[in-house]
Amino acid sequence: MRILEEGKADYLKVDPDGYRASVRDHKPHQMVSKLMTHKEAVERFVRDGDYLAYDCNYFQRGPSSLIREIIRQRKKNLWLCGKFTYVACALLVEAGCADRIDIGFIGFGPWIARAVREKKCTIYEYSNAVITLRLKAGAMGLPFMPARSFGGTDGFQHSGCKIVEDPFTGKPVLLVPALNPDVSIIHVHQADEFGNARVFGTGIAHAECALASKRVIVSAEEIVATDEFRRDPASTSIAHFTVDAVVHAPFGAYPGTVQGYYASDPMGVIEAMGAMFRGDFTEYLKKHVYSVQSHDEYLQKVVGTEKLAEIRRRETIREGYAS
Amino acid sequence: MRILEEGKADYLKVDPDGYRASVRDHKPHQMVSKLMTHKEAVERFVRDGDYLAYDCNYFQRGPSSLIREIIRQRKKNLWLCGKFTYVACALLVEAGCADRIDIGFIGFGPWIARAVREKKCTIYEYSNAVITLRLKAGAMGLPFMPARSFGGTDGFQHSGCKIVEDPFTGKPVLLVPALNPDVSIIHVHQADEFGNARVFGTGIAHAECALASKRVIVSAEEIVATDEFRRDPASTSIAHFTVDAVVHAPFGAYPGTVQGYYASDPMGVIEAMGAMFRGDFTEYLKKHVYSVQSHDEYLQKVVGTEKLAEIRRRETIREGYAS
Amino acid sequence: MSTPATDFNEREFVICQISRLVDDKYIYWVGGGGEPMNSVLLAKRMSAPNLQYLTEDGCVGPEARVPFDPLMTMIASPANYRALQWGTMNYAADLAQLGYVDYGILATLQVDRYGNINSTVVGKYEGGEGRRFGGPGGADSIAALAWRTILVTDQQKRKFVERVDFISSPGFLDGPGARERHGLPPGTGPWRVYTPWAMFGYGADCQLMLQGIAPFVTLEQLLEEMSFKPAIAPKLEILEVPTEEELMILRTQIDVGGQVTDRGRWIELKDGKYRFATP
Amino acid sequence: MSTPATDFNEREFVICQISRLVDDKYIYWVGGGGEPMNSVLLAKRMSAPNLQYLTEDGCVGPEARVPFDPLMTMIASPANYRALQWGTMNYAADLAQLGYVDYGILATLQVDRYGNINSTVVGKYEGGEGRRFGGPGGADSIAALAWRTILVTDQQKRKFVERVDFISSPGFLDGPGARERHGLPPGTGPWRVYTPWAMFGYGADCQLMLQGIAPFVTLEQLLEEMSFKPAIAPKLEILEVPTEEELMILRTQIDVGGQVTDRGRWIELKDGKYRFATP
Repeated sequence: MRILEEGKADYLKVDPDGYRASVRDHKPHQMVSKLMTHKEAVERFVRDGDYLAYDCNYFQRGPSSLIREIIRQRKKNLWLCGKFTYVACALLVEAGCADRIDIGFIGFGPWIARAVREKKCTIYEYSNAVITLRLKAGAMGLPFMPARSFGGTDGFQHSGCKIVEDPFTGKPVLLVPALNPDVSIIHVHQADEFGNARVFGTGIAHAECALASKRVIVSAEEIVATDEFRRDPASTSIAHFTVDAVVHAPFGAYPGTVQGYYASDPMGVIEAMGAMFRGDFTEYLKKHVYSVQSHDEYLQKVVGTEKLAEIRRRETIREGYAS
Repeated sequence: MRILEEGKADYLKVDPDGYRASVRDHKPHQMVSKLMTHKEAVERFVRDGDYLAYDCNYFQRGPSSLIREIIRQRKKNLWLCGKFTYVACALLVEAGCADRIDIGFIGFGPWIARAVREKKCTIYEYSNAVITLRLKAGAMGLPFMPARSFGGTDGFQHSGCKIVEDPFTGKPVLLVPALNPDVSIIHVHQADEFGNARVFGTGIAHAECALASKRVIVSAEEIVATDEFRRDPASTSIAHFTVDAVVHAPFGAYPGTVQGYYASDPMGVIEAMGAMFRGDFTEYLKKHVYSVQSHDEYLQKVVGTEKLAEIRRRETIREGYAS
Repeated sequence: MSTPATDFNEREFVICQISRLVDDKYIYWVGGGGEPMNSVLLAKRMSAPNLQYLTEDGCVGPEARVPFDPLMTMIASPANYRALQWGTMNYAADLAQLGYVDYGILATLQVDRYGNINSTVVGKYEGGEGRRFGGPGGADSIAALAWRTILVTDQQKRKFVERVDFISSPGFLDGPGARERHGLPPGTGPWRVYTPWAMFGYGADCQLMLQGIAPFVTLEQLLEEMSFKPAIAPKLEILEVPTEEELMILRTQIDVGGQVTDRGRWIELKDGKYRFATP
Repeated sequence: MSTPATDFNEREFVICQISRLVDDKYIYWVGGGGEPMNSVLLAKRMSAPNLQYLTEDGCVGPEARVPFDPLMTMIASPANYRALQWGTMNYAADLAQLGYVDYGILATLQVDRYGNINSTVVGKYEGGEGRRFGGPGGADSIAALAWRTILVTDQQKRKFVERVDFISSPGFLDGPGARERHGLPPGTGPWRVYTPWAMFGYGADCQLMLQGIAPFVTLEQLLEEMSFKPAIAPKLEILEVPTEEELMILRTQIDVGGQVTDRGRWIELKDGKYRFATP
């Protein structure tokens, strides 16, 4: 099984044995309540220098309120998992929180471009599917996973992937290194106090993020009783023992949508995209992050109850988004 | 990435490119009706010499009526995927249908033992999880998948697995060869005429079997409208394009249970287990297979409406088994 | 109903071209938004009511409720409405890896002679000096795994180049056999490239071949907007303009806010000929 | 409530031993049926009401409705009742591979000095000459991946051997470091072996060490039912007999039909001593 070709970039160290030990020693195997505020969850479980994965993005059932809290707490030197995302990476880089990004797809904008030129930010290249496959390998406790894509691209050269001779077919096959983030933040429809959680509708890699990450913060639109999970166990997307913190975050994905619960706020989306394209989030951060102390205060003072009522009203499709 | 150790047994050839071509050329990508009888489905899609996977088993939401039909049609030289199963392999070997078995767990009994001694049946060794992981690799279009189990066992020596030096960590890691069965038979709670299908409750590898197999027969307790799937797309376990035939098979898992629909028939279970332990299915086959022409006739003449009503009545738990 | 339109713009033109290829016998993986998504949404309302398409969030065969809010082409209830199955990203990639995706439809920034796709950087990659874009996203998987890839891009010299500055998603790389040497499945690759002015296929040498041209441009105009001269099919097809019905559906149901189509130049029928409208 | 019982059988004895180890702080993966399943079902009703166990069909934390119909320990509604999550077999294996399974509980046919497990063949493998059994099933994954494995087997010479005829599921293989050399995760392996007569642990040499003995057998009797002489702990523990409450729950709620416990010899308290009942 010869190695035929290797990407030349750094990647988060592959260490399934270390990850296992961390699961044994640090994950809350017992059912204990993990309800806490945004502030406490981010203080306790997001650390400077962490590899951070957020599932979905700032506009589509993403943990937007947790992203704002991370910025508010001025976390530093994060390494971001930039899959399927528009503005969140740019926000975190511009706010001084992140300096490395694994890229599947992100909204780049002039600010990150400048940070890269000034060597304040390093980029590693993947695709959305290669990154989620890396998370899948991490979520299965494996060191790597084969894939039939990504070979032959220039991105490959700037990645941690390898092409080897498949010992079963003799043909070249690509291997992606497993990814076990230090911390994942995931926004869900419902959770109980222990961290059992439900996502309704399509998604990116919420289950993989929860299983693959050393620490997991779940923010939830609704906190429900554990009995709700027990009466429909097939709908449990994330099991409690993978989760470290549960944050009640109604409208946590704002300005984005949570399918079946509320629509996106198109003006809020355009405001954020516009700031990214201009390469200047100064005003945006001031208004949407620094002007308030908490997500609750943000909803009250910045977004306003009228807007919240409006986006809830605009979401008219309910089918499929309940248990 | 050196190969450190290799199992010495035959295994179904690993050929992801060939499988892709078969998906392109033979799978019904279009939505077309596939409703047919047990007889037609088995005639058209189970062929002598096939590698056959059945999901679950004769007692637990398994395709028992399809297994009986395969025996009735006296298929030959099947290679069985013997994971998580009690009597089905023994039935198929004793009926003269199968001569090779990949073993995770099967009810062995004296008959298979004799067939092995007489070289009429060849056994290859795996574990339940290794076989379902092989199916998972097959269901992802990959040639292999790493695993952290099975190394160091004597089974490994009689398998198609390999241990290689992991190119990411330098440590030994096991690789399982992907499994793409020629045909899978899967029993589900609900299907539409196109093959979209739902399994409620826990399972073994129904989704993997459907995705990994060249031909797929789904038998379903209920045939429902496609609109049922469209109003709750999260509950779709199997997508139509993976499926070749849909067979309406109420009580298709008898004498086994279908969770939420009917309980097992303990006397039917014990009758089959007893025959297996004795190593003589002659009477069993005569009564339960050869005495009738079809599953409908079997339910009417052999099982009887009273028994069917009884096992339905005995299944008192409904929670979680509906969409 | 199928009256040729007399006024339309470039983007509407290309969306209608692609839309007409779409057939409900096949399974499509459609890139995020823009022309690819609009093409299939239009096809579903025109010729392919049972259309089965897949998006990156693992949504199989939705009956999307249009129009969409900005960017809400995935993980949003109108885009995912009445699907046959809801999955996640790894599921979409698995289906493509298994060979279930007959056609992939993608928009791109820059394409080259071999159909290689650049959505990463225009200019130099090293040091961040070039103009940087968002990366391959889902396009790499589509381009690697769909049996046939349909690309849509602009007809501009800097977007149609001899060699892309960065291969984000694979075309034929550097020619026959190259995809397989890098582990990609055989039998896959670029199939068509559409621009608002033209349609290209590929020769046996894996290089772009001009096969069709819009009635409102000349071959000379077209070649001026390419950095290299492609092979030209012996019989060059004149592409048919949108019909009134296509445009009505596109404008009133799908791209109502003009999010996708507002950027193109306008074409009009004047004196029996299609030409760019004078502003 | 915790009155020591005066009449019980060997299997009830061993089920109660294992049951008392179970703690709802940890996650367990429980083998198919028999003693392992009965142990956790009993524990959930005695000391560990929030017990979280996992079965091979991906069932997480059920509140099983007992008693079960024959063989219906998985993929059956009473066994899967009110679980926290329903998955499938690969999900169960993933959780174990990730290190979530603190303890695995398994029954086996034959075990050796290093805790290796045989559920494949007694006698010669080649040519099918030995007596053949069903294979490892889920036990291989549990034995390979759980941090600590608790085994239960019979106390019989042919089941307790120097070297198993076939390693179906790994113990310590041939000693320290062997598991890791074959790709198994470090820090895992056999932890306890229970029989109806005794409890064994492991020394630093990865070999079985007798740690506890039932009050109704002597050390001599015990060693006669082993093919090799194990190390013996300096202080040999006398295992406590079942309590009346444990037996009542086991007999009236869990193993009502005696499916699991009907095979053992009976023990009675006579003249202040526990001994095998004379039939």
